[in-house]
Amino acid sequence: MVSPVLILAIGLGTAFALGLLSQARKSFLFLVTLAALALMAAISLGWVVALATGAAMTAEIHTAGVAPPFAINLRVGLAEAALLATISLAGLFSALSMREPLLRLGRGAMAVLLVLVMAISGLVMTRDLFNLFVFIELIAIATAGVVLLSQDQRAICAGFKYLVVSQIIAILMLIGIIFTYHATGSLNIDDIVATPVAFHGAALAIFLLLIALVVELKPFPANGWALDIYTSAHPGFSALFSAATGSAALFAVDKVATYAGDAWLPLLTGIGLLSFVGSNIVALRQENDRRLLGYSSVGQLGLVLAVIGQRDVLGDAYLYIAGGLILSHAVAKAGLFWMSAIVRGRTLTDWAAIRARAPMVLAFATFIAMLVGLPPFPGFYAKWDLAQALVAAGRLPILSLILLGVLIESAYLFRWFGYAIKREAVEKGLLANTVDCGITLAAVAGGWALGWIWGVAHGEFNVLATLPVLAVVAFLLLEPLPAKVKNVLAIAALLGWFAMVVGGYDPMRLIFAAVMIPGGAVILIASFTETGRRIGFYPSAMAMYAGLALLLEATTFFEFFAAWEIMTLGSYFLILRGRMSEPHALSYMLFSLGGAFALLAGFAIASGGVQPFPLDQLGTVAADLAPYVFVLLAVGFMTKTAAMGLHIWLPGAHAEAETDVSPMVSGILLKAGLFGLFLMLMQLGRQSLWGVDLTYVLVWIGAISAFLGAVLAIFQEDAKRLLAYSSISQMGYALFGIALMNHLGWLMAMMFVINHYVYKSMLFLAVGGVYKRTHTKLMYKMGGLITLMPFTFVSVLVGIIAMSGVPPLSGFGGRWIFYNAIMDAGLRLPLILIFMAGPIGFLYLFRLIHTIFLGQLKDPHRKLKEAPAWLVAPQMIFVAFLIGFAVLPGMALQKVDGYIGSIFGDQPLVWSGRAIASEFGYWNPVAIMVVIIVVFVSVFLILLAKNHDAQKVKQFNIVFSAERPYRPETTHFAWNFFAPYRKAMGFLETPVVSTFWGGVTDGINGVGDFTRRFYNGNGQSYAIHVVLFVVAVYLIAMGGVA
Amino acid sequence: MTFEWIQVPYALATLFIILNYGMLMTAVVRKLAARVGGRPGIPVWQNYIDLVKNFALRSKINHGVMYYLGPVFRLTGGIGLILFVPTIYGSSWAQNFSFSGDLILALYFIFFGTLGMALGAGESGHPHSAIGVSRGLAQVTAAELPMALAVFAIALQYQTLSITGIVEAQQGGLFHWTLFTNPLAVFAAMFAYVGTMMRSPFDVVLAPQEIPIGPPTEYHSAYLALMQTNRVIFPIAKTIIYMNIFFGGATTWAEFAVKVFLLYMIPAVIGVVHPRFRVEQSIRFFLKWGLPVGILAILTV
Amino acid sequence: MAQIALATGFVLILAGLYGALTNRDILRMIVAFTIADTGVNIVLVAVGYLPGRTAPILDAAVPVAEAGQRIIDPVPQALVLTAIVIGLGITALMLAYAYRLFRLRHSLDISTFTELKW
Amino acid sequence: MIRHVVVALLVALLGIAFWTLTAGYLPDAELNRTAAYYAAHAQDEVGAPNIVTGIIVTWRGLDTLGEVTVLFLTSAVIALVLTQSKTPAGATGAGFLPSGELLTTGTRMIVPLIVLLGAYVIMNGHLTPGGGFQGGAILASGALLTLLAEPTRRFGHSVIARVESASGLTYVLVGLAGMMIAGGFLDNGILPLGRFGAMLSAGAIPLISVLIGLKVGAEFSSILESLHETEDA
Repeated sequence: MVSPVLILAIGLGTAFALGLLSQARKSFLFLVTLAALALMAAISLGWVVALATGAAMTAEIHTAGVAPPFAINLRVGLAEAALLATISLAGLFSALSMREPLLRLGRGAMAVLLVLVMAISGLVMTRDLFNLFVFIELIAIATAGVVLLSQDQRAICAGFKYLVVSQIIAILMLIGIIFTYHATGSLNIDDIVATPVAFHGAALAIFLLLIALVVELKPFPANGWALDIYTSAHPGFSALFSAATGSAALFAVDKVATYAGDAWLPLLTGIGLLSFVGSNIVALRQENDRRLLGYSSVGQLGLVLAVIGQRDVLGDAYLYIAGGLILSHAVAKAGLFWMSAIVRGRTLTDWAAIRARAPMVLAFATFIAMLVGLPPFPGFYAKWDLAQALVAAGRLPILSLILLGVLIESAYLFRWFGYAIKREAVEKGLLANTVDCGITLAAVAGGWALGWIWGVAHGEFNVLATLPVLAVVAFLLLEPLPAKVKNVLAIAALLGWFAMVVGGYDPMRLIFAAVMIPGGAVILIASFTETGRRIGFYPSAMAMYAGLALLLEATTFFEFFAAWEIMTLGSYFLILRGRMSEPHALSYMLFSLGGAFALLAGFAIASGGVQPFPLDQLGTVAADLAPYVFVLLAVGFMTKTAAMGLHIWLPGAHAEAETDVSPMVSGILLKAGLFGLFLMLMQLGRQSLWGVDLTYVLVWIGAISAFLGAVLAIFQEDAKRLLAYSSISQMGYALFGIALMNHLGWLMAMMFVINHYVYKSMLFLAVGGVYKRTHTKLMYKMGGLITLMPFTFVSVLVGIIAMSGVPPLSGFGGRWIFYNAIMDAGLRLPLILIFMAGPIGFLYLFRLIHTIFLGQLKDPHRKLKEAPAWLVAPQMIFVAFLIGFAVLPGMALQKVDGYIGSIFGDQPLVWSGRAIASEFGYWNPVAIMVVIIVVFVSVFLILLAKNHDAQKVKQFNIVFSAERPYRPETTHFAWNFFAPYRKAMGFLETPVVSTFWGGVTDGINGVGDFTRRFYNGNGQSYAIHVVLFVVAVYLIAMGGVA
Repeated sequence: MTFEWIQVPYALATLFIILNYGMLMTAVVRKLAARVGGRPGIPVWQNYIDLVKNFALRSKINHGVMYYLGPVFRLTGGIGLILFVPTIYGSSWAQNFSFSGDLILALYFIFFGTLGMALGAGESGHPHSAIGVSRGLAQVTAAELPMALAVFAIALQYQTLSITGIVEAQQGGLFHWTLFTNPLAVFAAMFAYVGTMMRSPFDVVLAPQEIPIGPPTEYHSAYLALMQTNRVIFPIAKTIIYMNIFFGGATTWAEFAVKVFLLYMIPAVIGVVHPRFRVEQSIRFFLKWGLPVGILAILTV
Repeated sequence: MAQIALATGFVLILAGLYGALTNRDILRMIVAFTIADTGVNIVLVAVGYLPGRTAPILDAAVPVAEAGQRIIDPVPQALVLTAIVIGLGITALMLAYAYRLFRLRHSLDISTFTELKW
Repeated sequence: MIRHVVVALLVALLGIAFWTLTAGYLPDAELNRTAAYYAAHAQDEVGAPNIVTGIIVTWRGLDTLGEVTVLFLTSAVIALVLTQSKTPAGATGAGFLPSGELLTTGTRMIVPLIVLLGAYVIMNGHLTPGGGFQGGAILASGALLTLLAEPTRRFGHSVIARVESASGLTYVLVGLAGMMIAGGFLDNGILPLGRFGAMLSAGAIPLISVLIGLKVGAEFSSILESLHETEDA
């Protein structure tokens, strides 16, 4: 191993040496610069590997041949090495990104860049306070220099503002350093730690030093100067500024915090949280991409600062957590800045141009997932461990603030991603070139590699090493194949996985697995209709399925949570594919993340920081905590099942999704929430909070969802929205059943799991097929399609009979179990809502079939054909299944019934032959079916005998209002179909919940918009902000000390 | 209870009795209503004449498959409902196929015919049929609610969902009837009974048919015959359920005849003295009056 | 003695900061910062001062053996040299920027350079 | 006006913090251990009678390297800042009156002396007050005088740049040599310490001083030159 000091020597030496080379041969100079940076990167990477594998010990480098504290010394441990590698790689790629201005301005600019990278590296390595100052000043001056590389004239103003603030920082820092020296007689950080401090001004000295370093982190709100740099500098430099300078400055704070002592940590936490939450709120209203990234950088640095402030409780995990967050931030932010070089326009919507290049979309998605902390990236592992540690230390408020900040951050990041995927792309919006794309992809590769490393280091569970996630990666690589080939592979993958795992599951998991995995395969049959390559669909879909597969496999909290997040991410990308789904996908993502954070907190409280915590030990949580765990987990799961109040994402998300996506996210994805609820209630059982039985609350929520979901469904004009609201209602039933906490309630919920999957998938596919032909989802624009699309009609008919619970189809079984369940429950009032929801469900279902398939055929539709065979095929499978399941419900339910019996210790149902009896009643599905068929056939034969020769008449062979109609539009009664109902019950349609959530988001946005006026652009004001910030923190800190 | 072949002729016999009883009784009720209005009314065998005439009609048209099947669904619903409910308590042969399912089956099977009919009428393309369906469905959601609550209340009361079980529990005298043991539930259920018998004030659903161009004219010949058949047996089937669970059931055909007639008269009487509600008015009515009674019923069990 | 030097240094710093934060003219701001820098340097040197001692140069007056008792702290002196150079570097840089800004807008009023905001 | 009041208030609050520092300040009675170590080992470790130079060049050599780099950066950045807004070539210096004979001659006489003094200060940095920075600054003052006396005069940019680069590179190499053959990066022990107090003693300190002197002189000159060239016509 070569000495790490060579990193400094190479940087500096090359910078000096450039002056000796010919100014004219710019390409050569540039190559030399790149080579130097590459060499620096190679050395630091070598150290990373050596330190991580234990091949080398932490390097202590003495200068001047004298041991510290008398001479400056440097240190390279694993953390330093990792940062050095990040810095030098960022430097290398940024140099590539800045190739044009570097070549234009020549060796001076290259030298400045080299010195900048060298200085940032020095800042990481040095253990001497004053040396730290020197490196910071070098960074400041080099920054002022590199900012000038931007073609943007505003960069000059930005550079000047930056210098003004640097002056203030320098003044504070020097005073801090000299008085620290006076107090301790040493400038060496490790030496200071070891020395007892006598001088009572030392606290103030430490404060000045710390605050100077903190200001260097651009804390909100004293950071207008930094934002201007992000906005106007060359993106290559901004990448460096955010990724390298920011990380190194954080590391400097960490070093100083070590000797300053734990008393200062709360202050750092406070500043960090303020910065994180504040700048994210301000960022909400930002439309300039680079400035947005600036806000996000400030926020991320604040987050890590808060983590530094929590180091006292993080213990051994500190490096893992802080490192995970810093590296995620560095890679993602650098990647995004580099990417911004290929986008011509500067508003967020201009990023729609990247859509033309699939790898860039992948890159964008990767970076955003990294920033938000989604699996499989390091931030995810860090977030998990952080939550565990914070909760274990009883610092729940801090965790809540952090999660709030992440949520707000994800709001604007995912909104931005939505713009990129959905907005109109301007002509020539892309300045695509190989180099910029290349370095962006390098960052992507880095991100995935880090994800792998963090997964390995986590020890418990490496997301990327699981077969389902590997399959997702494989599908990413298979993207160039045609869609049909990928579809075959996807179906094979799902079935293969199911065959592999099916043996080990208990009956309940088996039902869920069957619905999620082979169930997904059946829906995928419909995807054969798609031609071309269908870029993006398969990785997203497989990510969702991977999440679901892992969810069923999960044995610990962490595995469960990881699976949950993967599923969420995959489904978000799927939903976003819909034509008009941009806002809905966003709200889906935000609600899902919010729900996931509730899960995170709930799991953390439950485990009390013990890791790994087995999922089946959830029941052992302390009795006083259990209700809170219950609430948090329930909220998390109910977000997924779209219980009333948390449902507003669902209608849009499901309705606007693609034809084959809607059944996936509706028929399959919603079951994940039910699965979670089952797991939770199985372990926690009934819990009371403030004297209220929480399962009663769930029962009420279920009943209200079932009722209001149905009411809202009948007022929809859009067929898919109608089905979406119907899902809310159906999930309400299932939630109701689970929350009854008795055997039959659970059995009913399981029945809903199966039934809802089948008929909702079927109906979505059917409506999707109609949409494919008619190009509209508005039901009143259709009508009379029965003869043109008979198969689709049959599937809708069977679907609505099944869903409404009319015998003889399988929905009736659910109702029958439901009645038996409530006989046991001892609950009365919520039932009223459920009773009412039943017939209301009938209303919207009738509307669905009537307005689409019956009534008057419209002129533009006269030549329509049946839906594509690939869409009809899975529907027919579902029809067959529904009929089979109606006759033989035992084939799926009997085992589950036994399993649930083993949980509750009772066996209320008696399965004798094909008949089922309970304590209260009985049900013989075969007999029902036979009686109905026999009667039906008999009556039909009578009619046929008389009317077999009935004359087929034409469409308008009716008389209406004393004339024969000729326009289908005026004759088809479809729009506002249940007008009387609206008159009577329309008040239930008041969008209370949407108004509430709208108010919340508007409020936060308003705060952001108001706050950002603070950044008035005046460099002097920014300087005043900095001083104000320092003084305010001083007063608070001293108040805290006093 | 299990299936034996002898149950088939037994069930057919029950069906035959009910059909004829229904034919006559509905005619009688119409005649009574006419007399109240000072008109002579129809002869009591009028239903038979109509039936025969309709079956014999030779002019018949067809709007499509669902149109064709609509009456089949409708009548299947009526017949099935009778077959799933035991008619006479204690009779060895009038139990029909009630082993197939309990009260819940009966309650949900009511919708079978409604659904089929609605679909058939829908395919005719006539807007009035759609309007009628829309109104009917809207009204029934509110009207059925007290019934559902009442059923739940008495299921709790008797701790069974089996119709036979409920009837059994009411044996042993007038005051064992649900009517007296749980008057609230019965009161609530009667809201639903009156509300779903297609009589005034809750018969606005039929209004589009009254203009002489509605679904009944679209449905003609044997279609109409099937519907008419259903029209006489379906109210009886429904009344049987009410009789069984609220009014002690019937142990003989005579008791059956009397109870059904009296029950059937309730909506008829209410109907002749009340004007029509609009749909939203009837919805509000059921929510305002029927629902609270139903809630009281389940809360006081 | 040391306190006086310290106080002088601090007063210069405060005066410099006040000037830098109130003057809109960029050149005046730069001058104000140099004043503040000077103050910092004075503070640095003052901290190294020990009463009654001499400069840290080992010559005839200060034999090596007695050095520990005779000289003042050399470290702040070394530091201040670095600080001065750095201050000079930044000042020069700011002047260059000021020149560029003036060329941009023909104004040296900092409140006119506010295109970047919010 | 509000701005003034707010700033005054802020500065006053900051003043309170500084006052705490001043009021609580007690000068040390003895050298602290770092300083004591330097005093005790100036002779045997660095061999420089001027302890400050010893600290600057050796013990805190990395700072000094950084410091040199600061100047290097400044000159490079200023060149960058100003190249983008140089006055057009033809207009250079056209607005100046020619300097008088007296001034020109005086300058020619004094500049060599200045250079000599600079060289002296540099070379004796380890013995007496002075050193590379101070000497370098003196050298640059010579350049300044030249520029002031003859506004139209141009230095050879490439010469300055080469001196600057070569001395910087050598400095780094000397530092690396310390790592190779002595105790560590920037160890002055790569050359023999020699006789304490002699001109050629203290190991590499004189060499480094020369390099610093050259570099600082070149950098200052370069900065001055760049600033000078911005003069508007």
